[in-house]
Amino acid sequence: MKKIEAIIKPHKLDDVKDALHTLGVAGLTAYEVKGFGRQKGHTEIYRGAEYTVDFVPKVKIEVIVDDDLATKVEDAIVEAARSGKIGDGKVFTYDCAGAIRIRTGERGPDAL
Amino acid sequence: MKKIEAIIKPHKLDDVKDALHTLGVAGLTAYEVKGFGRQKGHTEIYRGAEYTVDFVPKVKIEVIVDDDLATKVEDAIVEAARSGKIGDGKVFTYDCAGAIRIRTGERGPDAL
Amino acid sequence: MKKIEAIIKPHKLDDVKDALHTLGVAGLTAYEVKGFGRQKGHTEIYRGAEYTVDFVPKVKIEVIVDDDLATKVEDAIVEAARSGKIGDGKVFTYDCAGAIRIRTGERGPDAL
Amino acid sequence: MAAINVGDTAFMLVAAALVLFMTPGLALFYAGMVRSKNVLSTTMHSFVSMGLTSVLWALAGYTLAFGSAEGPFGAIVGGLSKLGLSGVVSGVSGVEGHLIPESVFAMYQGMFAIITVGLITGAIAERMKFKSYLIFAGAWVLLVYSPLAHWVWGGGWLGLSGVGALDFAGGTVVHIASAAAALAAAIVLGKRKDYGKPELVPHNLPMTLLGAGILWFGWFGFNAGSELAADGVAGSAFMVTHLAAACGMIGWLAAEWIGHGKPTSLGAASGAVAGLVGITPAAGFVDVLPGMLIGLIAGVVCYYGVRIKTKLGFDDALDVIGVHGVGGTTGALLTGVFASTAVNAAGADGLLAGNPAQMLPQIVGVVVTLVFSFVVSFGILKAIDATVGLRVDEETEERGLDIAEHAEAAYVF
Amino acid sequence: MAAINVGDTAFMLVAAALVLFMTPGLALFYAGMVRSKNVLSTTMHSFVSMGLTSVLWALAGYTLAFGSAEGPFGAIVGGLSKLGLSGVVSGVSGVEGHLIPESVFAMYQGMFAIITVGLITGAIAERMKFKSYLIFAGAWVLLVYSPLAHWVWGGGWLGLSGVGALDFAGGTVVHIASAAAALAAAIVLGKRKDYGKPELVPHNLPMTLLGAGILWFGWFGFNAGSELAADGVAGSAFMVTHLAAACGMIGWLAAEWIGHGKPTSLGAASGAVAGLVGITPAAGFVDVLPGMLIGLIAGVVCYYGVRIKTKLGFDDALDVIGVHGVGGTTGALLTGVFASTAVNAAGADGLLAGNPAQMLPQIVGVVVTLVFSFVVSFGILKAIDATVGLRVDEETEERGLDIAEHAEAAYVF
Amino acid sequence: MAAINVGDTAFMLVAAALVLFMTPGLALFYAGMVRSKNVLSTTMHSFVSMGLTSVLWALAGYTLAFGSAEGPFGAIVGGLSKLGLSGVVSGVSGVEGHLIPESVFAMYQGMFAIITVGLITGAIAERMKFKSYLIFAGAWVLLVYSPLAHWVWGGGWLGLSGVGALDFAGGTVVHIASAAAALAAAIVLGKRKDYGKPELVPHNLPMTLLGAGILWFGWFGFNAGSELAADGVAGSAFMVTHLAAACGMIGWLAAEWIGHGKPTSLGAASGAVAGLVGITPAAGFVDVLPGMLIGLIAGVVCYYGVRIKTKLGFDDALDVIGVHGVGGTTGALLTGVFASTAVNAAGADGLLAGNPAQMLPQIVGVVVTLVFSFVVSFGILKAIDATVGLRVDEETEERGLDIAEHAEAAYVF
Ligand SMILES: Nc1ncnc2c1ncn2[C@@H]1O[C@H](COP(=O)(O)OP(=O)(O)O)[C@@H](O)[C@H]1O
Ligand SMILES: Nc1ncnc2c1ncn2[C@@H]1O[C@H](COP(=O)(O)OP(=O)(O)O)[C@@H](O)[C@H]1O
Ligand SMILES: Nc1ncnc2c1ncn2[C@@H]1O[C@H](COP(=O)(O)OP(=O)(O)O)[C@@H](O)[C@H]1O
Repeated sequence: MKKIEAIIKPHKLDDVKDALHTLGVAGLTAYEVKGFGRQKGHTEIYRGAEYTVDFVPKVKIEVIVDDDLATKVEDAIVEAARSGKIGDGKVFTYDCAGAIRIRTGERGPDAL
Repeated sequence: MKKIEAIIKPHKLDDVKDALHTLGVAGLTAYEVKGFGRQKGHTEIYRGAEYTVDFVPKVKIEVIVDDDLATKVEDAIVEAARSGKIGDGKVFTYDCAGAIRIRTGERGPDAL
Repeated sequence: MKKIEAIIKPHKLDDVKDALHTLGVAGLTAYEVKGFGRQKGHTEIYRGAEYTVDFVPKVKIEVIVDDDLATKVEDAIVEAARSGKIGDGKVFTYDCAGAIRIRTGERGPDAL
Repeated sequence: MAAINVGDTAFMLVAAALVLFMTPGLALFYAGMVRSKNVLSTTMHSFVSMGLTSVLWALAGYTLAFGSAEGPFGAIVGGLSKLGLSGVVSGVSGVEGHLIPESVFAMYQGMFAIITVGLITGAIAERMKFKSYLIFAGAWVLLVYSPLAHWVWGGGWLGLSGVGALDFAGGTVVHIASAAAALAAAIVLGKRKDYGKPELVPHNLPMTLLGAGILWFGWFGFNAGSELAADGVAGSAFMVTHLAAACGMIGWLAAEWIGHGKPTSLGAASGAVAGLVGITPAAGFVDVLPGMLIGLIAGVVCYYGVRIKTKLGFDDALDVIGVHGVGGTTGALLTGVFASTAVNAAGADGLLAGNPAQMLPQIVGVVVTLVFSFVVSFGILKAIDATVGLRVDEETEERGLDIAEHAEAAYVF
Repeated sequence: MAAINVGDTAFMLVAAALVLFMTPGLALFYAGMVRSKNVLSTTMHSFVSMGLTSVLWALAGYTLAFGSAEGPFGAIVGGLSKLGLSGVVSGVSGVEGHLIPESVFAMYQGMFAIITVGLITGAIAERMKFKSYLIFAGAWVLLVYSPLAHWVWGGGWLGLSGVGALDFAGGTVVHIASAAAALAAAIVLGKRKDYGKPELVPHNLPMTLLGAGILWFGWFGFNAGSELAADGVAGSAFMVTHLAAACGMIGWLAAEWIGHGKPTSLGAASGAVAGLVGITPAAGFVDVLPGMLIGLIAGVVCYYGVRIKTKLGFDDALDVIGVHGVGGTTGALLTGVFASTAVNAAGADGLLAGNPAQMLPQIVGVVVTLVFSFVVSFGILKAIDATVGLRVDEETEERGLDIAEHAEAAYVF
Repeated sequence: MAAINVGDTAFMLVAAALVLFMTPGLALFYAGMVRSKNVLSTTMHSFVSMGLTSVLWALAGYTLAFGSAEGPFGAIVGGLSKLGLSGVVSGVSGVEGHLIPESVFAMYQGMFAIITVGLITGAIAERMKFKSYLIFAGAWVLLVYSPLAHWVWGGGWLGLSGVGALDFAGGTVVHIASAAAALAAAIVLGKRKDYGKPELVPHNLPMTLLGAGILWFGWFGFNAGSELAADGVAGSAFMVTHLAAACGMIGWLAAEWIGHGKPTSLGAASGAVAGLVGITPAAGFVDVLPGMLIGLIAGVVCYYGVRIKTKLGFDDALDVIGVHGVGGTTGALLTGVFASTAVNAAGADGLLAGNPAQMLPQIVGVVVTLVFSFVVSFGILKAIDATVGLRVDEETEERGLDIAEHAEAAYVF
């Protein structure tokens, strides 16, 4: 199995979710993160003091899929999350050694 | 070493933590995530407009352990987190190539 | 490529980010987590009832880098995040099998 | 219309507005203490009382409470001539020289009914069906609150024109009555699934503290306004109200500091509310130092009072009984101890002013209110439980009532 | 200075403070409904009106609205003798026996201008440039609000001394005028980028509910205070205001429960506001049951009113038109139905009191206000759009206006 | 009891309630600006003053401030006949025709003491031991605030019956005194560990803005109420208070927009407060345009004032000195410039009304207050530091004072 992690712009989450759903991916997990990268942050002002905030809000999604689905998932994410502007984010892929569905105890790809 | 990630129902966190503690696991890390899967979300209504929210609040825990403890940890999580209902979540296992304790600089299993 | 995850004290985030930036790391992702470990939690009191809170607020950072940079990144994090007190946190390293930059579709180390 | 007193009217218009404002304050006070998945549900309990109770009060509650006390049932319930607030728009209330428009009086009293219902809801948090709550609240206003208000303030058998129980601003009618209903509700509803678990901590204490601040502010309308005139007694009621709140805070914090080693902000807020509850029946009847003492005692006693639930094993989620029941009872009894006609000629002397006999009506007031409210509330709740059902199902409780009952999420940060 | 009435002055000082307090309440009410990246921007819309509108009101607005109605243009706009509030510090206002310092009157009226501007901003949320908003707000106070206030309350052609439209506390001047401006703004600005997407849900409903509570509280100053005296009419305005809010809440919740199967907390708050809007023009003119009916109808009608935008396809982000336009119109017309000189001799009889002719001025009042405010607002907005530009760029809208326009983040938990 | 004026009493009862409400407002204002781990600690600083200061005020503060000014020490401190508010319940205050119950006067003044202590705490945020704060606050009320209030308002040597400094509502007694104490505290406590780091940004600006809204609302009670009657001067004080707040907001925003290119919501709130501070001493003495000018100047000057701390290198965490010190001083001096007996016959003429001599007592008032409060505060703080210790340990500061000092977490979302 493969674990695919994507860091995307927050408002792309729904599109990515829908794209993966169409692909037959049964589940995914998402959470809010702060990203630091090429996309510039911003300046904040509080009573005359200026602060530079380098981090930009992003959403990270994680989806574990069977090996043969991995490339399709990567491509689907890239397509759904792309706006063409700096800060669109990244997709990273890792090996996943095991999976269990807690409810049933099923293991491996069946657990997905 | 192995990294074990589990996505569980939020109110199971304390039970899982206790189960792992009993097993001799020295530490773990947890955070709130939003899950999309078989468990249905819900409908929200704001001034007559209905929105479907597919994501369900979950907690993700991560624990890095020595290889020989991995299966026990998996089993302990499954047992502590199971309610038998849809949405109980998953346990995923990955290889971990290195670990360092920041305070001391210890490396490998000693760092856990 | 390698993925390096570090769990650190929240107020060390800026120092770590700066250290990695100096090292030439182009991007990283951070989020807030709750840690359970050797560092003790605290007691809370609400209308006479005492609750023990075992979890301590931490920040987790993730950075994916080319293999040859990995050790330097580990060392830089350890150095920047260390205070010498319990709860300084851990650095974990994993293999990363693939990376894509969403904006351009670049793959592998070029995507970082 | 007979000549109204403009100054008194000005004061009572504002006092009525202040008492209304207490209910959103109470909503915050309570909602800050629940988990974030039940914030809106808890807020709605108080908010909807501003709608439902107000309507019922206008239709029937006011006349049941403040309609004529003449006639065969006059000691028990007000006459029905003011159904739908008939004639109120051009009536006047009060005593010669201090007349105010009856519209103002009727609304001022209606605000008391609203918040009294709101107070009960601390006991039902995080598990009661909204629909069942509405039925309960409506029935309670008409069957418990309105008669009680009539007994004590409407010329009925329990107040100054009857048994002689002193209750300046609602120690019995408001606080003890709501706490007795809360007790009934906690018993009939049963404990929350997660009762006793560490996750049951307040989700937003700044919200609770703001609520306490609003309550304190509004309580001036509640207590000083109960004089129905901007006179010296209103001034003295204002003074002891403020100082009792202050002393209640100090009392609770001191007890907590000694007992747990730390003074908490929830303790400060709870102590202030306890002091305010304690002084409510006494407000226009006692001098400064007795007023401060009442506040201090209420603060300390309620600090211990909130532990009763753990002892007795019922889940009074937000401590209605520990604060309003215990504090209200303490205040009602101490009113009998400290009341003085030197402060208010229209009141009575208490124990320390040489009139131990005043303790009797005070005790009667407490016991009657407790028993009456508890029994009727219990009956209403059991009837609802047997028909519509009182409690949400397990999955709703787990997921939170905001989404399940109201299809909303409180926060999306 | 002629002898002022101390009681009335006491009341009006407090009423003015209460109306001021409505604006922070409105800020919360609105800000809770936007996304967390636009909280401060939305709050600022209301807050800055407390600065900008107040200053313009003092400099020119007051005299345009309440300056002398004599002279050739007296029916259209007030004379300029009170520019800069000249002479107000020692003037008096009102009728013999109920005189109050003119300073109090001028400020009381100024608070209305502030919140009316604030109301409009529900339509511009999450996409308008701050600078352009300031220009619009300033122009609107002087070109729309001040003349309108003169027409209706300042002795101009539309009010009791002219056409005879009844508007006790601002159904036209405040609610319909702001809604018409909101409509113009929604049209000229266009929809938000994410209009229709699920992410557009309220970020903090407890904030909105607190805002609604403050609005309700302050509305007593708004409606009862509009009598400018602490008398029986003020009392009756207070009474129907409260009950209409209650009935509005019940009406909206009932419609929602039937329509969607769930009663929401946002529905409760919106319904209460709808009821308050509906009763505003009628407040001092109608008896209890008509007042309750107006509230109930407003609650139900506005529940359907907020859907207009989806039908017509403009993005009135926080439903100014659906609530204030629809509710204000409903109230203005129903005032013509239910008004009664038995309640207020200084008013007029309406349809049900045998005077169907009163419907005409009511309709004229609604239409004139709608058209005047819409047309002038549209013109101002188009002019700004053609010069400074109205709308933030796409990236700003995506990132949120708080950071881009104000260099601040609302929350750092 | 001599005949009280009902209208004035109505007004002052409400004014006292409004001033009390400012303290929860201040708590929000401050707490929104700290980090989320110190929210409750900061809130408690203000809240506990409602308990502690009130009790000390009742026991001794009131008599020290407003006890008899006769006798050998009468110019320095009030006589002790009113210890424990003895006799206040049946006393009256004020001038013939405008008498109010002394209970109302005593509480009204007590509310000033409460918030003055609260103001200081902006300087001690995020690092002072709670226990040490309590000792400091208690000592300060009795040793600094009460004598100062006596000097200026209690018939002592500094006010109208002495040197002749004009201070309508507390520019010196409240704002300069608290700022001087804040300066002492910032110096003695030292900087926060993380001073200067980017993480020191406000955690919840909507909370701060709500606090500012409540402060503005309550300030009407503070300034207009300082007339102690609902008359024309109260009206004019109300008017300039409101307009100065508005102008302060505009002033700060303009300065910020020019200086940083962006107008912030914290700037709007801070500017409004600066305007309110500036007008406080002048409120009942100046006409509209001077009042607006004072507000505008205060807004601009305080915008620069908050930078002093960076220059001088002390950590006045929430800018007590920059806003209340600078604003209060500006206001006190400008009162000497703009005061006019045409506005208030009981006041004095200032520079522009042809009485340059008035500048002297104004300067004396500022300097005396600054020096007196700073020196005594410094002494108290040093004494506490040497015994109990002032500052929490490093780990507590890192973890946050909420958990370490109060065993609570503000938020659990
Ligand atoms: N090497 C990296 N490791 C982990 N996260 C990264 C890395 N590089 C970028 N990111 C994440 O991806 C986001 C987008 O990257 P950025 O450099 O801003 O734009 P782009 O993806 O267009 O090159 C960052 O905000 C960060 O969260
Ligand atoms: N393939 C997956 N990849 C990542 N997370 C998943 C995946 N499938 C499920 N999850 C996570 O597990 C949670 C539970 O899954 P769900 O399908 O609802 O129930 P069950 O575990 O009973 O099959 C989801 O909410 C999601 O967070
Ligand atoms: N085995 C582990 N797996 C995952 N996270 C861990 C593990 N051990 C520790 N952590 C994380 O590291 C943090 C610091 O660990 P702790 O034991 O408190 O101190 P130290 O790092 O000094 O040994 C914990 O709060 C937890 O978040």
